[in-house]
Amino acid sequence: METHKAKQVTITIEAPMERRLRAVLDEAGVTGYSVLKVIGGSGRSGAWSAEGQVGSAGGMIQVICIIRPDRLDGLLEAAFSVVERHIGVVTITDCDVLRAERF
Amino acid sequence: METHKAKQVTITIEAPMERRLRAVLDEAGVTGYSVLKVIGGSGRSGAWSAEGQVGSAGGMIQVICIIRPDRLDGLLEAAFSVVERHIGVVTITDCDVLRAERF
Amino acid sequence: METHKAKQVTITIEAPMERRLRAVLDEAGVTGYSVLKVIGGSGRSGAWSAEGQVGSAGGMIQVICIIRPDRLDGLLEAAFSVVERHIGVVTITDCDVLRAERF
Amino acid sequence: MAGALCRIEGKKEVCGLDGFLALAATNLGSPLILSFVLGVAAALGRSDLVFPEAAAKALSIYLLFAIGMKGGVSVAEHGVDIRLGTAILLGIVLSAALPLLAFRLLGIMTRLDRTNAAAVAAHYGSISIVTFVAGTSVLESAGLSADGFMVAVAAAMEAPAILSALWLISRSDPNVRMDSTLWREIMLNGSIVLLIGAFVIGMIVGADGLAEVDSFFVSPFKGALCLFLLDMGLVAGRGLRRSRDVLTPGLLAFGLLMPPLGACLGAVGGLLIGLPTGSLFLMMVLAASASYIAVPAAMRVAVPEADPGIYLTLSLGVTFPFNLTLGLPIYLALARGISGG
Amino acid sequence: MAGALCRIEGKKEVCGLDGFLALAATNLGSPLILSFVLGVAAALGRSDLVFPEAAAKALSIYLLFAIGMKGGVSVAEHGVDIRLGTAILLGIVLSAALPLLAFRLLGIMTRLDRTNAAAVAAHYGSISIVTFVAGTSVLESAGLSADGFMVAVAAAMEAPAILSALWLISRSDPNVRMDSTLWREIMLNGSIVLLIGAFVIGMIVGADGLAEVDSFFVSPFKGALCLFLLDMGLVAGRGLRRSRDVLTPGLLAFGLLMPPLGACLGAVGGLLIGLPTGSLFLMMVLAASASYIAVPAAMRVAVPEADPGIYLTLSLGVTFPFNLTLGLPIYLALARGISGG
Amino acid sequence: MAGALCRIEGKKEVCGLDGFLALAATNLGSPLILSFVLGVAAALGRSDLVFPEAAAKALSIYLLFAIGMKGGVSVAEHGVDIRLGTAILLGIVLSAALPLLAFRLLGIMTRLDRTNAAAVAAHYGSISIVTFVAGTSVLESAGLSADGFMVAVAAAMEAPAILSALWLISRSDPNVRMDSTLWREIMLNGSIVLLIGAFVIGMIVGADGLAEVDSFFVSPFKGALCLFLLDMGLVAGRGLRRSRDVLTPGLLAFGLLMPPLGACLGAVGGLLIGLPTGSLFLMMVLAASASYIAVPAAMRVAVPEADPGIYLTLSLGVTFPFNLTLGLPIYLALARGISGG
Ligand SMILES: Nc1ncnc2c1ncn2[C@@H]1O[C@H](COP(=O)(O)O)[C@@H](O)[C@H]1O
Ligand SMILES: Nc1ncnc2c1ncn2[C@@H]1O[C@H](COP(=O)(O)O)[C@@H](O)[C@H]1O
Ligand SMILES: Nc1ncnc2c1ncn2[C@@H]1O[C@H](COP(=O)(O)O)[C@@H](O)[C@H]1O
Ligand code: NA
Ligand code: NA
Ligand code: NA
Repeated sequence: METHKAKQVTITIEAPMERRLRAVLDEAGVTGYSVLKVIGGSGRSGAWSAEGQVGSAGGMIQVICIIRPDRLDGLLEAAFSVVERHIGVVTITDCDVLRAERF
Repeated sequence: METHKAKQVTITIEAPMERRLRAVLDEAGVTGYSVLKVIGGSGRSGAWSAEGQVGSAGGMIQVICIIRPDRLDGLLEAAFSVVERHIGVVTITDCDVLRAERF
Repeated sequence: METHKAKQVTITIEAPMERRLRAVLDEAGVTGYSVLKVIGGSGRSGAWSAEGQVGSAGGMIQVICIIRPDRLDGLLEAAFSVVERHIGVVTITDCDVLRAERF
Repeated sequence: MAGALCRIEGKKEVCGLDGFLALAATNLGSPLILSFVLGVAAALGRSDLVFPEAAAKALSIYLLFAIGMKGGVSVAEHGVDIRLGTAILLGIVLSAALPLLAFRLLGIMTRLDRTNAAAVAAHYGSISIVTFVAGTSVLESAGLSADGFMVAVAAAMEAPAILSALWLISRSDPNVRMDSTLWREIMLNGSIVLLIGAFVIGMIVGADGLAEVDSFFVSPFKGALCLFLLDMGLVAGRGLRRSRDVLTPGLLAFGLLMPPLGACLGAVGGLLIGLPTGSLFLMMVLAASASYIAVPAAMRVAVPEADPGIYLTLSLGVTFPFNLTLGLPIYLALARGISGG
Repeated sequence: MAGALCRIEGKKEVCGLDGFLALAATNLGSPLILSFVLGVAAALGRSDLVFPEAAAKALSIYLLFAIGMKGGVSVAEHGVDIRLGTAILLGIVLSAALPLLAFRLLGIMTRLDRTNAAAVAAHYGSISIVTFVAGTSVLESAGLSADGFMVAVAAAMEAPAILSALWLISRSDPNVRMDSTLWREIMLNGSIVLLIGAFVIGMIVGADGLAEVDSFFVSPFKGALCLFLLDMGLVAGRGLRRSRDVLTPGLLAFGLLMPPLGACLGAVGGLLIGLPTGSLFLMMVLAASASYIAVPAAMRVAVPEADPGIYLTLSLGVTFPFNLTLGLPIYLALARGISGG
Repeated sequence: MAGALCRIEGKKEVCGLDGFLALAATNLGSPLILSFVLGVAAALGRSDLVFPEAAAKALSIYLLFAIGMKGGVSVAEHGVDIRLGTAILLGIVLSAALPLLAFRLLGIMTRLDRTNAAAVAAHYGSISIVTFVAGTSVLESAGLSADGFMVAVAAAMEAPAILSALWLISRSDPNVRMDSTLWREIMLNGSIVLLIGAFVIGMIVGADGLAEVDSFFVSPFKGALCLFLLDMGLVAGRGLRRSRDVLTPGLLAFGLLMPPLGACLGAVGGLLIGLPTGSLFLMMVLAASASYIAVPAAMRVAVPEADPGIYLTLSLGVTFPFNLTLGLPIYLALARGISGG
């Protein structure tokens, strides 16, 4: 099938930052993204798990954007403004997509 | 360690379509896949979040298949038949796998 | 923005094995990883779904590590020791990361 | 004699507009409605208060099971009536016919394309079980009761509206077809199965069986409903905030006009088959209410081109709050007026 | 005198086969069993009704805590008995021995390889707490009661079966070894900790403490159990549908034969240590029931080669429904017969 | 006369140290504390017992709603008092001032940098609603009661501490600034909105309204709190295990010293505004308790440089258990002593 080049950007960040990240992405014109829940992990600040947690402070999320390669820089700059002081693991992967007109 | 080339296909689709997508994948002989839950996102039809939702209509899932490169086309064609009229963001990424005999 | 080469290793494994996998990763000095929940899937042992499950036996998780390329082999060997007899789908993808000093 | 717009307060009987206003005030001041209002306010104020999805779904299973079982027990106690059959038939007819009316209205009042209009219409033929439950509780406060089989009517009204809407769409869009999978998905939708299943269980176990599980399914019911309505308020408020721009004046007007219209049709039908005041009222409530679980899921599968931002916002953000706050007392006043109850 | 197969109905005493049939009918007509049947039916009919995983897990925590606490309170009230010790010992012996029997039977009746056979066998030595709870409720309907310490026996029987099965496997597969992590995981499994912990809490706080939390842990218990069984039905039904082809006639026969066999061994042991009718019955139920939480998790870690499709389907899809519906009345009739209670 | 350290046992009055010890023993032996202990023990013993996150969050919504509503109803019953205003004011002052004290203490007792010290300090100015609820239940066991408006005080104390701490940090770190989004997030935090909202609902519906939902929000409350405390114990225990190395002796000492200090300041303030024994005690409990929901979330957003391993472990792993077990009886003894109640 016909596929098209695209970039997948994944931002892993503290759950309480979701709203701000969404706002910044919207401003930067990035309207396509999906959010996954991270249920545990480990980093420089130790290991954690979401199980039994009452507050949202402990949690993290992953925001995944599929975008056209030429829009990558705008996205990264927008994301970086939120991520800068935060945990924010940001990865960029090459991918192919079906139906490029969506992106 | 010895690794082997493979493809990772990720299909993001409305939760109520899971059953049909699974059926089509089964028919196409794709028996290896994992399903993740998408808890929010944004697209042409606006932003959404699964929190507090009672029905499944709002939700989305991600179906992730790791397959041998030569089986990619069959998978894409099968997936496309379900995805066609639906949201269905489909991405294909190159990856390496341990234990290729599994795929 | 400036990015750096890295590897993303994704290990899909039975939920009851999470503790052991974490222990092995810690021992191997891999302190950065995130855990996602797999809510369903299909494999050689048939299709499954987490919905309504009372025990953890049925469930699976995905452990995602972003690491510097030169640390890949250590990670894979550590992971393999746990994954060997288990389901353990292990994929390795090239990616770029912001802020390489984290990894 | 306590007539149409009357209501007993303490020892005094309050009639006419006063009676209606008193009823409306009681309704608006109940913990149920206040919980819903709190949810809407929190969401509009952008509080980070959220309900876990799993808890919302669990609460909805609890409510469906409880309401179904209570209905079944009540039928077991009072015996099966011929009216059960006619009421279910009426429900099916209403559910199938209301989307046609709604579709027509939407064509006049809004600029929605056919697909979106039909998808919205489907919601108004089908029902909202929470509105039904809130109706039951308004009924109780007014000292009235209804037939247990109205739960079965509610279940019967979930699906026909979907078929009507699909038929409307299929006339212009050949992509939309009924296959057997879709058919089964619609008929065996979780909430239908739960309502009917619990209804049958209630019929089998009767009052003795209910007594065994009373302190789980009956006494805490209203409190659990408060939390559920809090969540509904949060979701509705969030939907309103996100889809503000979707809500044109025409759509808004439709969302406020369609429920009373539906209620009137329900009333006419109910009178024809001779439903007593309580059941008549619930029939009106069912006809007036709009689905937000079963129909959206079916539309997502069968008509993905329709925009959930429109139909969910209208059903959950406009019609549901309207019915809950003003609609219920209005319909009750009407039901009393026309049935002389 | 109300003998073995007798049962009191209103003022009349119903005996023999009639008594058993009446008991079975009561059991099958209870809201608990009907909820389970509804779940199975919905799943087999491929309804999209599902329970959120979090709700199912929360319900199971609630049930374990409640049952543990009630057991502890009952022991606190009646004093610790020497029979507590002997009953726990019997439980451990049964749990360790039953897998050997099951393994042997599987070797005769099926073509499972040693690993899968041992994994299945482990499930039948261990126990299902929901079957136990359902047994308690059957006991109550029959006007009988049991010793509170039977909860502790249930907890004690969870793990030994796993060790037996691992020993069986390790004889042929050197990969399967007991390390200290595995050992701790098995012994400190969540359901064991919860049962024992709540049991101890119950023993400490006694009837006064229980009274404080009665309207959460006691009165709504049965209703909560209905929803839990609905979910178990959904999961069992889905499992059956997905693993139809796994269920050979031999396996099916094993899944129906092993429970009564276990019950008989439980009966023999219980008679030897002099358990009264109620406790004897529960001992039979424990021996007859098969694990679907603790053992599958342990197998997943220690014996990943074994196919969960086999052991879960057998335990949850065959043995659990059998025990719940037919097994319990049969075991009660037997318990009454042999103990003369 | 039943004085400061007295307590009525059966018919006998127990005074002095004996009275305190008896109270402490009652507290430690209650199902609530034992559930918490079970959770901590299970986590430290590395059992795999876990609570689903959704269930924990749902329980916390239930508890906040119930406690808020009961407070509002109590105010509706007893009329609004001028003391409501002064008590809320006192709460705000305490919440804003305690972080300054805590920050100073942390500077002396530990080697935390300014950022981490301020983040920890914020937690101690704010409050833990579960400690508050446990305090209410200790009060009840002692046969005392408190003003319903103390719930509003609790809500008022959630946020000011965060502002104080941010001010402390902003003096050295210009990155930390208050923007309007942050401000709204802090003030419209889910638990504040829920507490205040339910409080207002309670005030509106009054005792009659509460009666309707009593068997959901009132009678099962204590049992639900048991499960919630079990979960808190699991989380606290896991936190302790994971962050052992973070807990220097200085930090540990701070976590045990700060609560009684806060309680004393609360007592002084409460005496000044003339609170009666019960409310005085709850004011002390609020001042003594440390936040583990609202403040951590705010710190995560506004001060990501601070280490959650430190502040969460201290608040949830040290101060919460201390308050729950020993703190509450100590504060009650003090409250009785100084108010002569
Ligand atoms: N290298 C990594 N790969 C994947 N996830 C990571 C990585 N580093 C950090 N994380 C995630 O970010 C969280 C916080 O990291 P840290 O700030 O380093 O403690 C961790 O608990 C993980 O969930
Ligand atoms: N570019 C994208 N990257 C990631 N997810 C997307 C993207 N576009 C759409 N989605 C997901 O698909 C959903 C529906 O998209 P849409 O049909 O465009 O409204 C969104 O809410 C996202 O969850
Ligand atoms: N090729 C694959 N791609 C993605 N996930 C897989 C794949 N194969 C197996 N899995 C996951 O691993 C589970 C067990 O696989 P198996 O051991 O083959 O039954 C499946 O249910 C899936 O969740
Ligand atoms: Na309707
Ligand atoms: Na057994
Ligand atoms: Na405080």
